[in-house]
Amino acid sequence: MNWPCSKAPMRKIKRRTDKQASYQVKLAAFTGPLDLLLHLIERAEIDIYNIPIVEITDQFLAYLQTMELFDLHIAADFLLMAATLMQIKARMLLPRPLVETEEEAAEEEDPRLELVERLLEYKKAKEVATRLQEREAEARRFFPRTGGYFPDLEVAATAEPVGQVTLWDLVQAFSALLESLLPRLELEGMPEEEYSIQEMMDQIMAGLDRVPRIHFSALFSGLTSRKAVVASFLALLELIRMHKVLVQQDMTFGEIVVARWEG
Amino acid sequence: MNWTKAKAVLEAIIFASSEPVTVKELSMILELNYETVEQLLAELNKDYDDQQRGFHIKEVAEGFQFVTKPEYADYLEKLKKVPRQSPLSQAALETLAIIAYKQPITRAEIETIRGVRVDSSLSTLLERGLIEEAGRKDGPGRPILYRTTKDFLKYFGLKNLDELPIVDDWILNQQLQIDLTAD
Amino acid sequence: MNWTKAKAVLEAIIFASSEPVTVKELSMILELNYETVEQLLAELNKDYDDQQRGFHIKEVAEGFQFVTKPEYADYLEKLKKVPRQSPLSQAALETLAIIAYKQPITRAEIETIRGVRVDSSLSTLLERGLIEEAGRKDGPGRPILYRTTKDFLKYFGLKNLDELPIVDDWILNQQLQIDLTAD
Repeated sequence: MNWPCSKAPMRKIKRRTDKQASYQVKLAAFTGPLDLLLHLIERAEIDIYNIPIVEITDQFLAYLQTMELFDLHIAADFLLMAATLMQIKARMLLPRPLVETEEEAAEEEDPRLELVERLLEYKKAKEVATRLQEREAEARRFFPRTGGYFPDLEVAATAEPVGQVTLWDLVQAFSALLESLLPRLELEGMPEEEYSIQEMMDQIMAGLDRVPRIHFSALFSGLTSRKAVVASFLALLELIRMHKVLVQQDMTFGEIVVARWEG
Repeated sequence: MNWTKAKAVLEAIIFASSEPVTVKELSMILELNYETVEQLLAELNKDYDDQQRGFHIKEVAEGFQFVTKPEYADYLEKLKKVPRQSPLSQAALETLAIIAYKQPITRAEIETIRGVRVDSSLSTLLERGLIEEAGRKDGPGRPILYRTTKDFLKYFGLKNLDELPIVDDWILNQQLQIDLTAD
Repeated sequence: MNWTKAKAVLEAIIFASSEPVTVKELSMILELNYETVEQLLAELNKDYDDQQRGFHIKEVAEGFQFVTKPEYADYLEKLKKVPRQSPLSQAALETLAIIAYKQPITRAEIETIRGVRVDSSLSTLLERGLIEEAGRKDGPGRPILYRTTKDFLKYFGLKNLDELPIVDDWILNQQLQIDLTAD
């Protein structure tokens, strides 16, 4: 069993969501991870500036597990957010160094801050989208003329069809296109790094052969690309699902750890 | 539905339709018989005349449609001469450039080069008479080929296509060919 | 030209044009000043209301256009000959909202705000002519910039970008307004 990253999540998750159809209807309505997160926050009626990260992360992961991820791009975006949430959670649970003064306390940045800022910005976009949707519905009740015989229809062939555009603009447009094409071709020419989920799963299990517990953050350290993070995270979810590993929070150390399932 | 409202609806339907509307269609939407529909249409046209409107409803082979009255043709001529078209968008310009240099070319080939759908720029260019269809390409689906028109040469002040400035021909042939065949 | 004839000509011009006609264009064709044109337009719309016509003149995208009155929409929806696009998806609306307020903006910038890839909503919006490319941003990779089009205003029935709803500190940047008036 060796899935390339691009196929695994879709097939796998699709198969086991039959009995959870009721969730999928709701989930289909989310346009992205921020949308889902905002929904969870609003539903819980909590202060956006003081998100109970542990609770929200758990809920986010629960949703993710029931999600039918048709589109790999979108799936990756949700998984990336899940990884971000778990990292924030890990940082929040770390024992804080004792601070001497109030200034020091103030300087210490809340790990949630960046996420809150993103959520607030996204919330505005969503608000505008809603307002646009209202205008759209209103505008759709006005029908313009689309047919009939009118001399205007012949305007195209007689008036200036190109406006102020000159031959030079045309040549420039083409040169610019070629220029933009070159880097794209180079990029496409490079072999894409493949991250197989099975490989990532094997890696985690091999790691657990050497040590009984692996810190969550260690799973992702050293992974530089977005694809690698996503594949690694998918591997972890898969292992949890297969009851091969267990994710726990060890209060003594405060970090999330991954351990073998002792079943 | 009262008489006045029925007239307004009738008028709105004929106005918004992209093609002439038949009495049958009007009758179905309004839930009125053919005779009543025809009576309403006649009354509408009488209103337009009485009120000296600039348009009226005309029956053509396929049904009813609005036309402007001939007495205003001179003003409508003026409308043609007012340079009211917006300049070509960057997207349309890029599409035109590709067609000019790679003609005849299919839509799919243009899309491969531009990396986006080009439906809307193609229809703008067709509408403005800058490009035209040039038969179909052999092969699956027999897609339509496009080429530039005589008007294209005229607007850009070219005698013929050979007068198009040479754009780094090597890059053109090497890179674009690769890109197109890769599709 | 007397008042009644001026009204009829005005009506015929706007009626015949498939694109909104600006006061400036109307003023040029009729050889009347802006004020008079606006007065005639107001009178025409009053006539349409008094006479319970099915359509009236609406100001949209910096111009004037005939549209059916909204109260007849239900009947028009029954007619198959009325071309209708499906409403935009929630995802496309979010992308469009961001472009409208932050234009010109790159794809990566939109993706940062939305937290998802926007390839597919961008190509939908480009294809429907609601956005267009607006050159390239300086900096690494020289990414393509996007902005809204005139059709965007038409689609949402907006007179101009100032009519966009105000949301907190999301305000149109000045650059953009200069950009559009220069068009």
